[in-house]
Amino acid sequence: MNDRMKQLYQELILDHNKNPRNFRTIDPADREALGHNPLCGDKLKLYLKINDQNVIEDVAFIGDGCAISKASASMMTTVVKGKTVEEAEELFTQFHEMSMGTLNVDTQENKLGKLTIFSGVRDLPARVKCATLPWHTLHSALHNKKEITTE
Amino acid sequence: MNDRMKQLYQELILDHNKNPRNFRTIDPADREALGHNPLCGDKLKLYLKINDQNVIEDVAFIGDGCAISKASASMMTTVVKGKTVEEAEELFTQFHEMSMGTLNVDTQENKLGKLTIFSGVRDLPARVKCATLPWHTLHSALHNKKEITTE
Amino acid sequence: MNLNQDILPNREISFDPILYRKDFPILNREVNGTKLVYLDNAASMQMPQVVIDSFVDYQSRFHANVHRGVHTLSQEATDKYEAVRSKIRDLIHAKSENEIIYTYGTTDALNMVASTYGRQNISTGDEILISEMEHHANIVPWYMLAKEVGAIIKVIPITDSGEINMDAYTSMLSNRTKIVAVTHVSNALGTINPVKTIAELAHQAGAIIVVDGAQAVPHAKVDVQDLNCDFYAFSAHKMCGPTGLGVLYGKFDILNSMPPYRGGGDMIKSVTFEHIIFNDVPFKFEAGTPPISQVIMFGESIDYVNNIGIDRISEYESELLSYATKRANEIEGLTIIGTAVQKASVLSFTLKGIHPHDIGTILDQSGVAVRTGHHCAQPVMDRFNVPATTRASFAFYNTFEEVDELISAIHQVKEVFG
Amino acid sequence: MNLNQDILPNREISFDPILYRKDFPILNREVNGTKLVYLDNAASMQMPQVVIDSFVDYQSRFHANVHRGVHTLSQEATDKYEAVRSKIRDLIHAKSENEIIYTYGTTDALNMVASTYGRQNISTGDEILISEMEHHANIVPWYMLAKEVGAIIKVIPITDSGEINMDAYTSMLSNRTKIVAVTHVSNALGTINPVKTIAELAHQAGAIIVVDGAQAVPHAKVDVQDLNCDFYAFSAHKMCGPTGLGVLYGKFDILNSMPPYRGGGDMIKSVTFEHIIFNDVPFKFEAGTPPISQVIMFGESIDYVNNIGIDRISEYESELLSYATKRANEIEGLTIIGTAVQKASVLSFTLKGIHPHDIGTILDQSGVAVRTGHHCAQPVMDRFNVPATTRASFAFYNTFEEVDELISAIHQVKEVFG
Ligand SMILES: Cc1ncc(COP(=O)(O)O)c(C=O)c1O
Ligand SMILES: Cc1ncc(COP(=O)(O)O)c(C=O)c1O
Repeated sequence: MNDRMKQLYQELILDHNKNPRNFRTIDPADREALGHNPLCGDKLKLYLKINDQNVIEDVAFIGDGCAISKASASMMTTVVKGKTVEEAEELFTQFHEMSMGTLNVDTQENKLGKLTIFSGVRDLPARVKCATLPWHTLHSALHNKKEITTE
Repeated sequence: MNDRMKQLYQELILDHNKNPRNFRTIDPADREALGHNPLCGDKLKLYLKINDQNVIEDVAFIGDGCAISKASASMMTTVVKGKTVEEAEELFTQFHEMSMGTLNVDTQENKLGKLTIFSGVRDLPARVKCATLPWHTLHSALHNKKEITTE
Repeated sequence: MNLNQDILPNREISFDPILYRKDFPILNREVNGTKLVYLDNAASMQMPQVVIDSFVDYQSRFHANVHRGVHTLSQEATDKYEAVRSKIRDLIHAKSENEIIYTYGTTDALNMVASTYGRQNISTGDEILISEMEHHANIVPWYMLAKEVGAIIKVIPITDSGEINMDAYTSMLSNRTKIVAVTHVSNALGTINPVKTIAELAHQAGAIIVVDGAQAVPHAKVDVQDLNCDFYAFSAHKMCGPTGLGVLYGKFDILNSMPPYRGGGDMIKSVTFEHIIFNDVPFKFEAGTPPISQVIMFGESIDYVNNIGIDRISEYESELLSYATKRANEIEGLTIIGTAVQKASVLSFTLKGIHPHDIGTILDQSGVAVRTGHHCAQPVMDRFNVPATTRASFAFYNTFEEVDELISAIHQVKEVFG
Repeated sequence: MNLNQDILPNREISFDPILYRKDFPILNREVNGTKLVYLDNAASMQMPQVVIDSFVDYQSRFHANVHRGVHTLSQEATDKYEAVRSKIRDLIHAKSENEIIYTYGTTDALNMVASTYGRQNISTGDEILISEMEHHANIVPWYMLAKEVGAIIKVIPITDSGEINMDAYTSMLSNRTKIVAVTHVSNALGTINPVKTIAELAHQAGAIIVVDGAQAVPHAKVDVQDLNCDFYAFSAHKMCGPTGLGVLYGKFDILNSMPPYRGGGDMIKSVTFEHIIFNDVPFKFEAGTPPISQVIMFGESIDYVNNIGIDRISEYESELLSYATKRANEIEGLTIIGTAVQKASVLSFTLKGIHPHDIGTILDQSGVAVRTGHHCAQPVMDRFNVPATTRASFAFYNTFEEVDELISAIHQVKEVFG
């Protein structure tokens, strides 16, 4: 097991994979979106409750996927709950940039906090889509798109 | 101009190309067949009169083609006229074998006579079909096929 | 890694993969700081140096367009290119080299059958039987055809071990059945199907049989006349050859009665705007500049494989598979998907609670290249109720030591996930 | 042969083909005991060493199937393979790399358009206009489509110099016209067609335009956005690349609304036997294992040509053509077929009383490789009332000395035939 793997599969990620938070449906939800990565079969459905102050009051997901996508979804829900739509969008952008390697979380300012645990995926091009799938799904839910695919 | 070319484009061939013998139609003919080599556009139509002794009484052709195919057709008509169908078929076989290089006209018995002038084509795979097209057409006329293509 | 001597089959060393490994330059490559263990052969095999060299030689000395030129280069290229047809005829034991059509891959070949024979012969209410273990290449073309002409696709179920349910198949056949499309060897499960029997039953019902041979030709002797199949398709890149080349075998009389597929140069005899006369089989199905260098390379691939001997390859690969199966079965939580009695060298599995994608990533860190996903056979995944599997697929250049590296890497995965 | 100094254009040596000749190993080859003079570039161009090397490198270090694997090799192969899409976008100045579809050749690309867009949009009584100078690849697919759906093919006549008769074209357009299919550069005549104007008129009539760019891309700058064509097709092997690869450019919105062509792996998002969801453009049109190594090689070909500069190539080739035209016109009995004002580097001719096939054979004996025949453009032959022509076609690696060798070999032909 090399360092890169250790960095990727840290306790926290494995824990969120095993015990995903907010792993449930919301019915009725204000927004829903479906995320799908056909390459590895990751699928998730995301539910949002947004109040009239534009704050994400509740967020939940169900689905099937690899550890990275599941942990990413789980941690995402814990982080965006209570944030405004704008704040969530900013996090989406930063998370995306981190995964693509255009944002260096060690040297550049960002609001990702514990989400930086996913920075290791930038070295694993095949896995970037797993980590970002929940975020892309959130992004489209916020834009009222119903389905999103990453490949 | 190398020797192989000189051997191929001999006076006799050039003469038959310029002044093809039996270059006409026969109407009505007992047998007709069309020969076509789409690769180079050679086309010829062959006409036969065969009497009840199975002798080729008259043979003629019209068409368009390269020097090799035209000379071959012209010389073929002069040779098969007066021969029986069986004799003509034997010449077809020998001519075909010579062109393919399986009959060595210098060392093996054959009835080709002056037709051996075409033996040079065996070294020019692209031209074998030109020399043999008239013979294939004759062969199918004798078998009552209407059209033949060599490529 | 040490070879696990206890359960290693007591082999007479009649087949030594080390002899062949040196022919494959890529096998010396390192990946993530460790030696590559390439176990993704069902996706695409690697290419030996002699085949690579044949490309260099062709492009450096012989390249020209074929079939159209009187000049020396064109003639030489044409001769080399056409000579491969009889090598392929021999490889699959076809009757005539005119039954060998060059295509751009198995996928292209199967689409050709659906678009020509299919459009010509299938109409509303006709039935096309395909098995539940087909690769998408042997599903989607039939799906598209069925939609277009109003035909019905029926799915031959497979058993829990991943074999075709022959009773079900027999009972599904009727005079409405027009085409039976099955794979010779499943890329997702490894199952070798009893194609000869399937063909016989299809013919009794008056249907033709189309066989996807992509995974069979590289791993076992194929005799299309003995199998009595009407069409047989495979790809060069799965047998030491280049991408971009496939073969469609078809019985001559069927090919001869089919309309053409692609239109263009070389597939015609004469063209006016009012009337076009198509060329003879097989050229009728080969429009435009063909994959010349690819065909010439594949000729070398065939020679290379023949030199080793396909029967010896089959036998060795099946020893490898038995060993891998034995060792895999010792791993707790590992389930092998596809446990047919007759199997080619494919080991598909799941690990309890661990997603294949994570397995693939961690294996890759140890240099072990396997495929994870649906293997272009989503219905198989649905059948076994898994989102994906991890698949190790072996070639004759793989060693028992490499199987051990795979097993040890799987243990590491389990460690990570505790 | 001595260079004919008198009529050699007074060139500043801004372009020295000798610099590039050494990149092409085949140009050192001997044919019939003399040095090869390769003037059959319109049929297929030769491949420079860097492109050959890129194949060796790919197969020795990176080969794996693309799009499907998490392992390192597959990832690297996919990255290299996908990177070429943007090189092609730049080469033809497309808007987006999603408009670039990998096909198996120009022929395959044009068939794709006829089978997808064509079947979807053309019906009984609709008209397809094609020019009288089209290659069979841009005739037969339309002929097959027209037969199938009951559409009508109308032929845009060409003038005695081999140019599209624009008045006739304009008057043939109507609201029945659905597709205009023309070649950018004629392989039989060399004519460069005014595609931008042709497209504008087609669009005014409500038709789309499909351009056969097989002979254009290797010889001139192509800007599909400026031309405003809806589809544009070309082949890698005509621009220093491998056989078995072509490109179809299509405007994104059109591609997006089209049904798929071949069915199989990679072109789908999800498959059940009841329902299939197709992938996004361009992948929807790329079923099965694609021509991976061919794409990677073509990336190198593009770099190679870009390093020389396509504008410099155009300019030099047109100098070569002028020189060849001048010298050919001095030969008694020689008639040039195709004398358009705008011409690419193709010299098609007949010699009075001598069949092209004989010319080809004798030229070959001097090492001069030219094409003889109908050049897959039989209607052009009919138009000019010749059974065939002899065609010399030039590339940037040809020299003025080689033109002289051609001319001298033609004189020999005349000697033989007295
Ligand atoms: C003008 C033109 N169109 C189409 C083609 C067909 O290209 P390919 O044979 O590579 O499919 C060619 C070349 O043969 C050509 O010159
Ligand atoms: C069983 C099977 N059929 C068909 C195919 C498709 O072959 P290709 O992608 O070479 O067209 C494959 C390989 O991907 C396969 O394994």
